[in-house]
Amino acid sequence: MMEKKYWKDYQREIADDDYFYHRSCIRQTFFPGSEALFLKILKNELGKNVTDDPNLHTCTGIGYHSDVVPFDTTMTIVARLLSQMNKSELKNFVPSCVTTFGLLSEVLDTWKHFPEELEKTRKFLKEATGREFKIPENVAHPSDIIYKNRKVLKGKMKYQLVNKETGNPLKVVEHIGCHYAKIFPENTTGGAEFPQVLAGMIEAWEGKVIDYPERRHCCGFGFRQYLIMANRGYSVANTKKKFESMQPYEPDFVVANCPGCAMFMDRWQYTIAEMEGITYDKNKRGIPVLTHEEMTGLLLGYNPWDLGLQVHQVQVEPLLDKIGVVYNPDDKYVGKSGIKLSEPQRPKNI
Amino acid sequence: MKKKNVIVIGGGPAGIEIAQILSNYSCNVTLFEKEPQVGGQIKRIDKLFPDFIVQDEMMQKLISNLEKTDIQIHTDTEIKDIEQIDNIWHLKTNKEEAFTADAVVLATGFKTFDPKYKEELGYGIYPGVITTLEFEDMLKAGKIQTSAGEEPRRIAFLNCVGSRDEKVGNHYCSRVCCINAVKQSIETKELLPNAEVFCFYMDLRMSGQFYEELYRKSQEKHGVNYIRGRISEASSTFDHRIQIKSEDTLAGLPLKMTVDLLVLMIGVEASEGTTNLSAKAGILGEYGFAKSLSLHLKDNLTKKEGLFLAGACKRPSTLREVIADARAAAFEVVNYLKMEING
Amino acid sequence: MDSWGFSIAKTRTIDIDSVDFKVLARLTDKVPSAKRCIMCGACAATCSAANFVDFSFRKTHLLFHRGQFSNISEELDKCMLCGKCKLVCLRGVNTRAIIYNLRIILNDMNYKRIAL
Amino acid sequence: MRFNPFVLPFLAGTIIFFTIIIFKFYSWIHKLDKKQKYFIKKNLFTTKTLSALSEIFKEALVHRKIYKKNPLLGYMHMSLAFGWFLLIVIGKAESMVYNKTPFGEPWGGIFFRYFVTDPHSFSMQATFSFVLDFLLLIILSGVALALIKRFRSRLLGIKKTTNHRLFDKIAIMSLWWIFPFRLLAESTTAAIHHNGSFLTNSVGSILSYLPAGAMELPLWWAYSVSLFFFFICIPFSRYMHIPTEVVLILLRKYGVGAGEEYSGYSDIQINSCSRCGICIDSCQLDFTSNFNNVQSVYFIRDIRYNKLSDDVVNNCLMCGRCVEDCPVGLELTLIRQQHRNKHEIVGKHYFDYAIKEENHDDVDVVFFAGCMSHLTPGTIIAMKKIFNKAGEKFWFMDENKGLCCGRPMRQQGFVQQSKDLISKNSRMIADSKAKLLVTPCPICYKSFKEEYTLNIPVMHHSEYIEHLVKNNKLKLNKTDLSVVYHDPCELGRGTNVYEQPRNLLRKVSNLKASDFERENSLCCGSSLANTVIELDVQIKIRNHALSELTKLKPDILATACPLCKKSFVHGNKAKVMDLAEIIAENIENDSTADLKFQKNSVNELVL
Repeated sequence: MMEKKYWKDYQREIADDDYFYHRSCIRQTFFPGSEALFLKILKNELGKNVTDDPNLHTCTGIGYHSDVVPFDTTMTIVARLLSQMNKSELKNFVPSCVTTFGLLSEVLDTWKHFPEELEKTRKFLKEATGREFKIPENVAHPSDIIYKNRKVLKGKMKYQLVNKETGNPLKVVEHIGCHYAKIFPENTTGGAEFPQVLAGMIEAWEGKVIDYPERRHCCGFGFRQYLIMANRGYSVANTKKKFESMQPYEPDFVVANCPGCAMFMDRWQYTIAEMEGITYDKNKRGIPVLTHEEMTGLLLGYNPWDLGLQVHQVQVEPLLDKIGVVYNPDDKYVGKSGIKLSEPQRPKNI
Repeated sequence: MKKKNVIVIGGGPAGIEIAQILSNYSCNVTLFEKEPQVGGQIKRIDKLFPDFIVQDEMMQKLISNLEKTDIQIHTDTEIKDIEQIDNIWHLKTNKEEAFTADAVVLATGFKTFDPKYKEELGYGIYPGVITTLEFEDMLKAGKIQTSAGEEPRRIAFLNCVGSRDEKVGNHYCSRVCCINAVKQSIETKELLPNAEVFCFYMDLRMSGQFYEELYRKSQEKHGVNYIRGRISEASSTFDHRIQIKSEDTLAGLPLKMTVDLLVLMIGVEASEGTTNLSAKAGILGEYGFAKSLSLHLKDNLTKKEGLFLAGACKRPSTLREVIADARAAAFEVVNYLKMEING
Repeated sequence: MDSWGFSIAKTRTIDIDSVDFKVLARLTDKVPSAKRCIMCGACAATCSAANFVDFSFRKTHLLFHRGQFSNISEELDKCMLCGKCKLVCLRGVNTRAIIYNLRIILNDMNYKRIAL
Repeated sequence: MRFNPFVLPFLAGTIIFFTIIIFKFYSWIHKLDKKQKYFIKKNLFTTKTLSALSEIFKEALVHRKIYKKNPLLGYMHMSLAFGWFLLIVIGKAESMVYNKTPFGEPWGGIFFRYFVTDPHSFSMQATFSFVLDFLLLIILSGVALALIKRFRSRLLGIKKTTNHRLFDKIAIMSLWWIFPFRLLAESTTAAIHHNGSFLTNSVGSILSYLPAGAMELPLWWAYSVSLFFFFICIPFSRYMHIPTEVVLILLRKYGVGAGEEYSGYSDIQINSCSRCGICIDSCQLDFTSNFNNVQSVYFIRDIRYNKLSDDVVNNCLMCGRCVEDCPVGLELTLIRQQHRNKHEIVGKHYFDYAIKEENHDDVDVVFFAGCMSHLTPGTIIAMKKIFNKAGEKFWFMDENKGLCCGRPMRQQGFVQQSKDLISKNSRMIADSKAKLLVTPCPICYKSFKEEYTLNIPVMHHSEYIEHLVKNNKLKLNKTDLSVVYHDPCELGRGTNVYEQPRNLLRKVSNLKASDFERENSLCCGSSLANTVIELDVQIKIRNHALSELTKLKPDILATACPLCKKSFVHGNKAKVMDLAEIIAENIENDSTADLKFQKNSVNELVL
């Protein structure tokens, strides 16, 4: 019987333009190029109006999910972010990080169902900062926006997710951040089971999405797990389980739309290789992990080293060769100023 | 004395039985069935629990009794509207025909739960995930096989799909799936002796006569494995089998395995006809079932005079109960219309 | 870097795919009634040893059927073989024979007795 | 030296036979442990040897025990064994008288008739040949019975006979031919020389129509060859029992006992088994659920030809019925226990959990209910009442579930772990400084009596209650209810407590006797010793026993073991009560009797 597309029942409204960008607190450290790249794509490729306000701050996501920050504080800080957005008369809030997106959905939903919480937050914000704030019209995640403009971007792309020699589509494992899809499934494209945000991009750009058993399993980030060393073993175990499950499919690379997922699936491959000598790629190396912006940027033909791919734990060169991206291997560790930086101590097998 | 008119809505076992009984009394009986032929949902079952009687032979007995009577049977006609005007019942069909009757019997039965609401079980997405009725089709064909046409090495049955489930709004137990799972597991082992069969249950409700013995026989003679745990997720593996994840709650450990077939024991819900007509007639009960006047003494009567209920339109029931209930309802109709038995 | 301060957590999941059903059959061939067990726990309730030490025959028996052989012989050493469980079992399972045969089967497979 | 080649097979046979059995006996005796050897050295040259010889005469030759159980079978064995023995002895005597020296040819006695053909060669020859012919006739009657037994065993009152191994078959075939050939051989010689007596001469006259001269030598050859085959088969067949039982009786007289470990003595016992098959008939596993390869005869045969399987060793109720019936008196259950101990798996020791030591020196009795009694609380309540009524201060040692006595563990062969339980319980009993240990469970009782080394006396609750009644600390009143008493295996055969329960029951009711009293009491089927049979077989055994015990429709079926009680109660064919419960209901002027002990109301019981 024909495979039913239930995900079509889950559609959401994504703002078209006038974005107020809120940078993530940790993505810049994990994937330095991603956020700048996203803004570059919005402005240069899509000609969108996006504001990158320097006066923004944390959304308290990690603190809240690690039971360090009480919910009232979180609501008030989110309210302050919104008030900062109102200053630039923009109504579409674009949080760079998926945890912020999940938090915003949670806060907005709380305010919708419990108006007294909304009044309380207004009072707190007034007392603390003397500021007012309005509910944003739309909250869209960068991956939503790229997903929405995937066809437009395809037109501008130099490369596609196709293996240059064999011509077959690249086998791509997409991993959606749980805080994006699972907390409010009806508030996402494709719902919790089969989120379409990344899959849509991959399929649009000639790639092939892999549906492996542990597709929906946690990437291994888990705030409380990795924060405390005693729990860190659980965090790695989850990532290991995921890679064991995807190994038979021999994926070419993994793409994720959340700071934690991309970071940990990338870094933990190194840890697993060091600890247990296991790697998950055919020829005993690692599986490269990209953020969705990096993937888009690569296909648009940007210089990989400008995107910060050299900071990845799993070396990306094999993937670049597959796609056929033109790059200069020697520039890998050349700094902005043109001086060659010292090479990091690279793991021998990843 | 003018002959009374009785309309029976629904040509399942209940409808057939009550129509056939009423035809012996001084009344014209009209039977409406929205499907092309009578028989109802039970037609898809291969053998009946707990004694493995062949369903077709059994139903053929009921249907042949019906054919012996002079009842007008309207198949392919669905009753769209029902209304009582000073104790005459006016019904409209989907073919815009109108009918009147002194008494109406609602025997509109049940429908099975559509597992697409349990998307995490992958019904309709992974070919290895099928419903208990689809499995009965295979049993009828005498060949259990995967979508790729091979003999399955390992089969898992999952009970309570769409029953006792807050997420889909059915809090009740559908009564018939546990024993059906045990029956199907035995039939599987008889067709495929060296297949491994696993039944995942929350509680095994073996309440009927001979149910417990059947359960015990499935364990002892056929070696069916029972795992107390709820499969919460199914996904396809590299070799197109199904990986299921559960917890063995008695061992207190998570459990996973790959199976060739995952059979969902889908629960029972009120059929559309039951819900619509009950609503229109103002006798809508919980979960869309029809509400009888009182559970113990007036279970075939309703708030509305002249409107009777028979069979599974009230609640999930086994075939045995449905037939008994139809006979009880017939008695109530005869009583109400004070009819004599034909000479 | 060799010491990480943590190690990758072992999975607790029972993976039925990796269970060797031939070993399970060795028990049910010797004690066919073992298949009738419905895990009601009457045996564990009446167990004399369970008054003194953390031992549940029901759970150990179940873990065997799920292929988790690692410390079963450890657990079964706690049993005094007094036979009360066999007397109260409402499914007529020959529990005492299960314990006896499991100790032999697992001893053949030399599952080393891990200190608890 | 009279000689003819036909004596050679006989000679070869005897030489081979003697060398093998001497070698075997030497190796077994050598394998005895020091204690057993000491016993032999101590008692060899004492009156014990004489009493052993008398027992050898009574058992090995006359087979008194078989005679008592089954006269026809007894006669058959006696005629063959004793008859042949006399034949050899008198034959030897005849040849000695004839040669006037004891050192004639070894085969002289056996083939005398062939060599001494003149009927008047010495004075008492006629009487000798008469006696020899008479003995030959007796033996031939034995052989005839043996033939009937082999093919129509029911006629001899035995339901089943053992199926034979190859060597058994050769041996028995040759045994059957020896004496007919002797008859024919002696008769043909008598036909020629008339040196026979009433039997051989008359047969000889019949044979004289045939060419006796030509047949004479071949018949003597046949006689000698059949002797040869029989002798060489003995060490490898069931007939090894003939020489070995003699040694067994000697050793037993010297007090050599079988311990828990397998020793040379066990080998001797095993080889003394004649595989007569009497133990098959007494085994309930056989006649209720036709398990017919686990009985002691097959168990011992499997050991001897080392093809013993676990299923045989473990498939035995160890009820001791076959030990009672075994004519050779082998310690069958003990040998089975030795084999179970062989593949012991020494697990980790877990029974060292701390149990608080209590001092009860103010107490007369330690009451140890045992695991099973906790599942028959009626017995415990009755015992408490009896203690109070008798004014005995007691400490209920395992009130909140104590340790097991260790016997079920031991029966499965886990000796080490059972010793842990034993030492733990012993220490608690010793610490309590109590003066007497009472237990209602025969299994615990046998364990305390035989496996524990307690410094205080141990009593089963039947003994203890009788003791109370004797010292009239407890007065009982009689009712007219009919009671049948079932002897629990471990109480009756296990520790031979037969009379105490009966004395008590006669004081409170009229005790009727079932067909299976005392030693041949039936097992209730729930024995812990059998880990092979499942519930369905146990039920068959129980139902058979129950139908036997309730033949007389007693009002109450009494027993003195919690396991037996539970088993019989589930059979719901009779009202089953433990001895203690019955006694507790019949204490004089006791207002609290709740009349459990009364005719069973009709609906309560499905008869």
